[in-house]
Amino acid sequence: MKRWLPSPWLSLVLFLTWLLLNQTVHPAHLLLGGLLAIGIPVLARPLRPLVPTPLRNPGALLRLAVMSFIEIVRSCFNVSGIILFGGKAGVNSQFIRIPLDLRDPYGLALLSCLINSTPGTVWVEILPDSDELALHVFDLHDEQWWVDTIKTRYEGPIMEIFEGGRR
Amino acid sequence: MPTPEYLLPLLVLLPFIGSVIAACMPSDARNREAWLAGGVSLCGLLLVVWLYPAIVDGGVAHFRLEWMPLQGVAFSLRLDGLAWLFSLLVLGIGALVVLYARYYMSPEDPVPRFFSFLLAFMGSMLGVVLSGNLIQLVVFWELTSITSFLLIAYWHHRIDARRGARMAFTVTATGGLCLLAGVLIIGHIVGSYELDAVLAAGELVKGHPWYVPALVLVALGALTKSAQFPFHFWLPHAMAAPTPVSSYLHSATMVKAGVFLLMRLWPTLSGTPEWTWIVAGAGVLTMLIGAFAAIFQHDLKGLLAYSTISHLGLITVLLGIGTPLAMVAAIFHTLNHATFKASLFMAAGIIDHETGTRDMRVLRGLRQALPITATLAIVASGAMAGVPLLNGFISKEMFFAEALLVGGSENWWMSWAAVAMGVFGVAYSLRFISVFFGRLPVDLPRAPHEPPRWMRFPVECLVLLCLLVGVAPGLVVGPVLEYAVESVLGARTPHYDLAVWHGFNLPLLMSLAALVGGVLFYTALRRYYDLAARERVPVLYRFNGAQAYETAMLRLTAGMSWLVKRLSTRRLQPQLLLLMVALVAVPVLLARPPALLVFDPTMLAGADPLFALMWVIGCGCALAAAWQAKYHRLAALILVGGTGIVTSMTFLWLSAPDLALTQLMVETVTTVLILLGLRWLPPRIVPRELNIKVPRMVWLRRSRDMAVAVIGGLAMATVSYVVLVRPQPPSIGDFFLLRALSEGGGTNVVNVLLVDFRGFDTMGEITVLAIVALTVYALLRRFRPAPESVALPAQQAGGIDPASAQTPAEQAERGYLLVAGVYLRALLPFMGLAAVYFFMRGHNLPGGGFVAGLIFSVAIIVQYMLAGTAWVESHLRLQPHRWLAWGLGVAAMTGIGAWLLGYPFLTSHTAHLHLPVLGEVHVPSAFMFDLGVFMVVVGSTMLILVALAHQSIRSHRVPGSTGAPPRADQAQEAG
Amino acid sequence: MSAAADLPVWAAVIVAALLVLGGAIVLIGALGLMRLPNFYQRIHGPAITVTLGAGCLLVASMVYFSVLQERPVIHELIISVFILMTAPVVAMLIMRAAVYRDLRARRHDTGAVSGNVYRFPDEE
Amino acid sequence: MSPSSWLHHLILVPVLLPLLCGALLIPVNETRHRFKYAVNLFSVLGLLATAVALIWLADNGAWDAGIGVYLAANWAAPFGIALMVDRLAALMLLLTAVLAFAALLYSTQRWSRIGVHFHSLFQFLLMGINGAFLTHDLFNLFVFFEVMLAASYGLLLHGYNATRIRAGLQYITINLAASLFFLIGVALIYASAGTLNMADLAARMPAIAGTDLVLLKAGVAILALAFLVKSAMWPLGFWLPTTYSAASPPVAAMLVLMTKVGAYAILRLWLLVFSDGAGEAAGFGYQALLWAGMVTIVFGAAGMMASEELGRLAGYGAIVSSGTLLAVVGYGQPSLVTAGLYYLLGSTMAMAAFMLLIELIERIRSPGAALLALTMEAFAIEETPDEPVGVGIPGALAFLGLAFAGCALIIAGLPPLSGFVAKFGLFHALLNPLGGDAAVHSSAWFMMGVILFAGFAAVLAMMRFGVRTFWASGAVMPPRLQATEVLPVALLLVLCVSLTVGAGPMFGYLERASTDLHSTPRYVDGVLSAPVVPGVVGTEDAR
Amino acid sequence: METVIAIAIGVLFGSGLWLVLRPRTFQVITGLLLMSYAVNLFIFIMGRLWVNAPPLTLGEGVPDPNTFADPLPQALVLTAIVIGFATTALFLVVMIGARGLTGTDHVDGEEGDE
Amino acid sequence: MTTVLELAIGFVLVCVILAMLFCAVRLLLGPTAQDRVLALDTLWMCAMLLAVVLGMRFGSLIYFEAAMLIALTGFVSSIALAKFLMRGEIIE
Repeated sequence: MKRWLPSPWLSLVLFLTWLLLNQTVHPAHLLLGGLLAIGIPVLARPLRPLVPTPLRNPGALLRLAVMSFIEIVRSCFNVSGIILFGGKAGVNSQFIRIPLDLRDPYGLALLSCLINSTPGTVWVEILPDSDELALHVFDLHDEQWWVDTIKTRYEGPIMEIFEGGRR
Repeated sequence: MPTPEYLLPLLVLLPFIGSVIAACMPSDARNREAWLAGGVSLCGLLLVVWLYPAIVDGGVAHFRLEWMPLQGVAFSLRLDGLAWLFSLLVLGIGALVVLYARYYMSPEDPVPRFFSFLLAFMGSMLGVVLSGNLIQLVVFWELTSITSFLLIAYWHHRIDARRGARMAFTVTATGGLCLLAGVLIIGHIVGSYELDAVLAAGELVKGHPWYVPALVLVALGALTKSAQFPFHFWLPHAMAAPTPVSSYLHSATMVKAGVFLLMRLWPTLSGTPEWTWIVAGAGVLTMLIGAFAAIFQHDLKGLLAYSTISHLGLITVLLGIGTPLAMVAAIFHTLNHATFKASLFMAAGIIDHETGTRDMRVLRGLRQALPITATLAIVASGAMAGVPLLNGFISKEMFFAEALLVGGSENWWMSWAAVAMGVFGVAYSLRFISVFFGRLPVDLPRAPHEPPRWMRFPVECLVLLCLLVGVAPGLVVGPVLEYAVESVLGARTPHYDLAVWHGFNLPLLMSLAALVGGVLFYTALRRYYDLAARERVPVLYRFNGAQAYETAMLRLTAGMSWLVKRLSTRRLQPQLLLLMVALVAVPVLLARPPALLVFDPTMLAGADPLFALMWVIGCGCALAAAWQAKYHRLAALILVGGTGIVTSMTFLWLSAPDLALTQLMVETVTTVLILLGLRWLPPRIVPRELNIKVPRMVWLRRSRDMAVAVIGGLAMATVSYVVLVRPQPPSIGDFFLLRALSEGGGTNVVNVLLVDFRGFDTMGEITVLAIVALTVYALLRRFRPAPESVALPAQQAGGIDPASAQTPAEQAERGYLLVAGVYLRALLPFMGLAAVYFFMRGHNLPGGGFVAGLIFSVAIIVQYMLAGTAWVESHLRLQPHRWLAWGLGVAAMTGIGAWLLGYPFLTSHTAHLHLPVLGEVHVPSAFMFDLGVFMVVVGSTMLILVALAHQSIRSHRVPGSTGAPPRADQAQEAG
Repeated sequence: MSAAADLPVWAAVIVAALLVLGGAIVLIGALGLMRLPNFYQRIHGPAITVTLGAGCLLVASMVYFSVLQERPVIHELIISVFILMTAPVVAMLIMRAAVYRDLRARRHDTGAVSGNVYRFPDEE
Repeated sequence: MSPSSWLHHLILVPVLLPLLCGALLIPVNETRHRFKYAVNLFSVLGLLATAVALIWLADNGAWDAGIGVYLAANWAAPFGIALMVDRLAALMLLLTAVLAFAALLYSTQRWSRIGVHFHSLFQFLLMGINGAFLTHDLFNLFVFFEVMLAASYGLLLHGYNATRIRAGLQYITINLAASLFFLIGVALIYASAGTLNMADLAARMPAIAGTDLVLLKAGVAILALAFLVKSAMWPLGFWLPTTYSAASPPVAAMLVLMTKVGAYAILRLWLLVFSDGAGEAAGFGYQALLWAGMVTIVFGAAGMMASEELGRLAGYGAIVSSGTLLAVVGYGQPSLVTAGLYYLLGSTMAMAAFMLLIELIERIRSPGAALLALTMEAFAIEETPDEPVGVGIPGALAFLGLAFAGCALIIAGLPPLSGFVAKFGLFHALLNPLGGDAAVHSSAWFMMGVILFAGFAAVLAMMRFGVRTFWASGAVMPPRLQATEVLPVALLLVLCVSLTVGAGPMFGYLERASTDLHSTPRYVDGVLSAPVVPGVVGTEDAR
Repeated sequence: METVIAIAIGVLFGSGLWLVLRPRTFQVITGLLLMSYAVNLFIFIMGRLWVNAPPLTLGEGVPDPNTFADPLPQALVLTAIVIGFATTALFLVVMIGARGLTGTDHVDGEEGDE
Repeated sequence: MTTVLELAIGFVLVCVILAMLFCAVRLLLGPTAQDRVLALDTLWMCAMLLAVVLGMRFGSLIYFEAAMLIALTGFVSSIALAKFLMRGEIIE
């Protein structure tokens, strides 16, 4: 099982993607998609050393998605506003550090996706010595607010999803 | 008696065969070589004698072998009286020279080369005299030049030999080229190159408007070969050859080829004022100059050389005079001159051989040391001077008679010239024999003795002949001469009397005058002019042909160098400039376009302003790239990328989705590729001074290039516009649209074109990819980076970036690439899926093997970028070489598979399968072909990129390369 | 453009609204890229293009084609997925590259050291 | 012959065999050199046999009108890609195979081992050259040119050093630019005529007029520029001497052939497209070609005299020979083309032999000695004549001398070898147009003069080098030669000799080839009416 | 449209041409890239301009050639793109090889008089 | 009502192309390399959106593939450039 289906979720996604690409549910494509969904992960396995952590709490994922969608839309308009109407001096762009407890690479990846997708924040790197996240904020008013927001709104749910709420 | 015709080719071939055998013998085989060469000559002589009946009474023997029937040139041999006489001369003297050379050549000399060349020369000379075809005659003519060149430079370690050989060859071979041209003109006039036809067409030739050019060209050939003024200068320099060569080639045979040619073509070309002026004019000058210069030589062979020039001039004059009797005299004198001059050369060689010097200022009294040789030489000199009862006398007297005849009442100068020549001739003969008189000096390089018996034998033979002919000419050479003359003159053969005594007449008086005058002149020179102390020839030294030749050659070479320097360049930029100028100029000049540009405002109105706006971006990027490429490479690369995006979008907009996809992928891969390369291209730092001022020349050059660029761009724009506003001609494109689905089995016509209609193109195209990949790989195996880029890039060297301390794999596992790595590794299967998707749908919708291959390669390359070469290759063994080989093999085999079904290469077939659940499945063979394309694309892209990527690992391992401290100021891209 | 005529009104309105919104956001994002004064601010401009702008347009496209072809045409989802997977990577790599380049080149006017997260090497 | 017959596939073998052999060799490790070499040799011998067979087929009426047409992918001519073999193409294939054999033999010991993938690249080069000779489609010609050029880039840079890479950079850049020209030209032709097949183009010519004709002419002119760059016409061929002198000998020998491919393409295209039946455009560009060719000859001759090193001399020699060919094409007379083809054969083989020889000769010329000889001659320093005793020449030197002399004679066009026969043939054709009755054009005199001058220059230049090398070098060390290095040179020269001896039959064959070339309608009919194999999905009208 | 694309080709070709005439290898490779864009577009437009008429004969029945773009120039451009890509790669490697061996990025392998 | 849609599509096209123009301006002006890389990446994104919008304008699905391809691989050149800026070489 492990040998022929190293990552079932990936296979499923690939299968769906194939059907979506071809926009069909013709038996031939089902068969072909199935073969590809099995074959490609097997072939790609040597280059994918990290076995993804199984999702512990899919419900939290959904909640996170909805919440961050709202956040994205909100900050999108914020940023647009600044671009259109903000004066040059009015923007306080800064780097900030955010201490992180999250260690799971997939969790970090998800976090980075959320942060980078949210206009106004860009993930720079995890500082090597301190396990702190270096973040660039477009318009910084309150550094602590950002730290708290990230820790609670994003990191918490993500740790719930990937690490079963081990906080 | 066998048919004599078959003996003719044997006669010519024999020496050549002998030559090859001689060349193969060991270098010390002097005797064997001599036996061989002598045997060949004697056999030839025997053949010639055997062939005598064929020429009796004007008979002609022919041999013909087809060679180039298209041009009417055959290998044709023709033996008549003249040819017979000359063959006899060539072989007879050849045999004697061989014998002589056996003793003359020193044991250390590599004789095989000598005898081989000598025999080859003999064959060529026979070829000249026996040719029955003018073209063939030219062939052998040039062969004699070549063999003569080789023989003169036999002692090639001597600079005089080399120079003499080059000079002789240049002059005679150039003459040969002229002769070729002349002969071609004659052939054009006559309509045949066969000698028989040419000889019969004398009137036709002389009446043709091209007669004069033909005559001049042929005369140039003959005059250069026979060392006639103004080309005579090569002959004295050719005396650097070993003496047997001098006596054979430069007195008896080769130099006679010129006069032979004039005799041969006499019926065709002679008898016009032009002929007389050119031939006789050159002859008279040569005769006088040669004779005069001979007196003042100090080298024995030099004297003989100039005397040869003079005698050849004499013969030329006789030919130029053009009367039948003059022809008789010419042929007769040719024969006589050959006998006495060859013997004199041999005698000179003996003296040289025995005393170690040829300087007449040193040599005296040799009569005491070499009594027999001295006697022989004196007799031969007598013949040269025209002393009665020797052969020279008779022919010279005939010459005087002819000179008188022509000179007659008005052209007295001719007679005077003849007498003057006689006087000089006697004088230099005296000078020559003076070496035998007086007291033997003691300080000679060697103590002279009589030469070996057989070394003297040839001289004896020749001198005996001189005597015999001189005493009883009619008896000895009468018939032979008769037939020779007859073969030239035919019906016009005059009656003549070969006798020693014609009674007291004017010619005899002239002979006597010449003898007496010569003696007086010589005595006067000795007594009042101090001949021995003179370094150069009075008056004539100003006309130094050899000097002129050297100067001309130097000037020519220098001039050509100058010309080439002016007319060409080794630099790339001017060449590209020329190319680009030609691109615009040539079509304009050749096609002569009328005012093509009819601007149609409706076209502008039809333009989509958005499309225009997009191209504002594209053009802006292109122009900016052009502006930035010198110092800001990365910026230029990014800007080119911008243009590329716009181009792809244009393809998409204008109904070419396949192109858009391909262009997008190529864009990506090219960027990665160039970035990989940029690593090895050290940065260009903007020099300060360049910002201050640009030199005027540079500014001019840039303006010129700018002008060319603007014109080129305008031209392309114009042509594009002109094409676009014209309706499309009936093109073959429609066919593909109609047939793609019904017969090609695919709805994406472009793809069907690529894999079916024009699959052969694709075959070549993937081969190009494979070749380039292999080339790149091979190049990079030997790659040596620029010293500045050997060290680690500045970004990785300093301690600023914490990632510097990590290996690439660590960066991807724990470092800054951790998060990126999750995504990039997750993307890998999707890219693979996309590759399959584009591949599968290619035949019916945009996509195909090429795009799929690029997507796949990009997927792998991303992994390389993420984790580094070492990590990827330890986890994945992708063997691009195999991909390449398999890809090409699959594509080609798919094509060949059609053969099995009886169809041409690449004919596509579609298998229609009915499978249970899946329904109908079409598997076209084009699919396999596309698979081959896919594999080649993957293989070559990977090979190129990976080979480039490997350089980074490799160079750090080079011992000593890390010695240089990494440079911190390596700002690759100035902002 | 004849295709657009086949669309029912309600769909046309939705699609048009989404399009206008998306288009405006795309434009604003690019405007930000052009107008903002330094790199660290400019990088925030395209982020809205990538997320909301692209999102709106893709949804519009999905609705448009689904209605037009009377079947669910949702393969634009794949594009969104790919964007979500690639955009963060690009942003963080460019950002990090910029930070360390500025640190190395000691460029003071770019804001590379704002907020005391990064320091110029010799000022530590 | 039926297009489905197995013998018919022989037309494709010159392309496919090297392709497959080249592909087979790609993954083979370099340590298995012997195997690689064997495969390469097998392929070359196969090509040799194929070429002989094709000549036999073409000359013995296996096909109608001596034109064998192969419709790749079984599509009728203007639509699919047609390959075509006639007498000339078959002969060129043979020439390629012979040169390849010689070059390959030569590279046995050393040159094939100094870098990787020599054998694959060599095979691909052959594929490109053969394809360029065979194809009858303009864009396919471009593809094969690219195959050929790409392989030649690789081979030129094979085992590279600073000189070679400098030359390579120049060569590659210029040829890349020329390839762009090729594309522009093809595009314009397609835009104005709507076809890419040469025969179809010829058939459409009479109907093209007006602006389309101007565009077509411009397209062909640009296309010709691309060919002329490859055949090194002045002033587009300055890359050639540099490249030739930098390339390794076997590669240089193959490069000699590549300049001829350009001339071949021009010959083919011009005779087909601008023949007498081409309507308004008949005779387009002939004059320009003629004069450009003559200027090229003069330039090459001057270059030969000005050259100070053997490699460049040879390069200029190649320029002379392609100039001659261009002038011959431009003169526009069938009998001259016959002679020109004969000239092409002889000069190519001799030049290739010379390229191979140069490196062997360089071995005896220690640079110091050569320099000394140079200065001595320049300042006419008299040596004291030594004892009249020669120095023994070992066999190797004798061979080199003989081979050098042979090459020199052919290149200079002196008797008795094929160079002279070719020169004579050219002159004869110039002086006897149309069987000798018509008037001789004044440009014929120019051309004769120019060719004679080039011969003269070649004589002087070659003699200078020969004398300096073989005679003037002080201490001549007999070089060490391998049999595999001697044989190819000898082979090529022996072929030249047999070309001389067999001039009659050779001219006969070339006469037939040239007559073929000049009968455009036969090509048009032959190619356009070539039948396809009735197919499984085939319909009658186009398939 | 015609005017726009004609001008675009002219500009691309002109700037490529300017770069090709420059003395630095990188300029030349950039120039060749730009010129090959121009030439590809040039070949492409030989089939004239067609908006929204890609040569995909998806419909039923016999397709009407007048409603599709000419596929042949597209196929030619595709081949040209591929070959252009290959030669770019080659030129690049030769370029860096020359830089390493000759010590200069001048196209002649030695500094000129500029 | 359909004209509204057409107008909207036209408007988006204008927006997207103007956005591309802005990117191009940043591309030309720089001033730093990272600015250019960012601009190029945004240009890719705009090109992808352009493909989507063109697809809507012409009512055809074949433009989708181009968009998907850009979404999938357009980032590669951006990260290659970024890595080049950061590390001096893109494959270590």
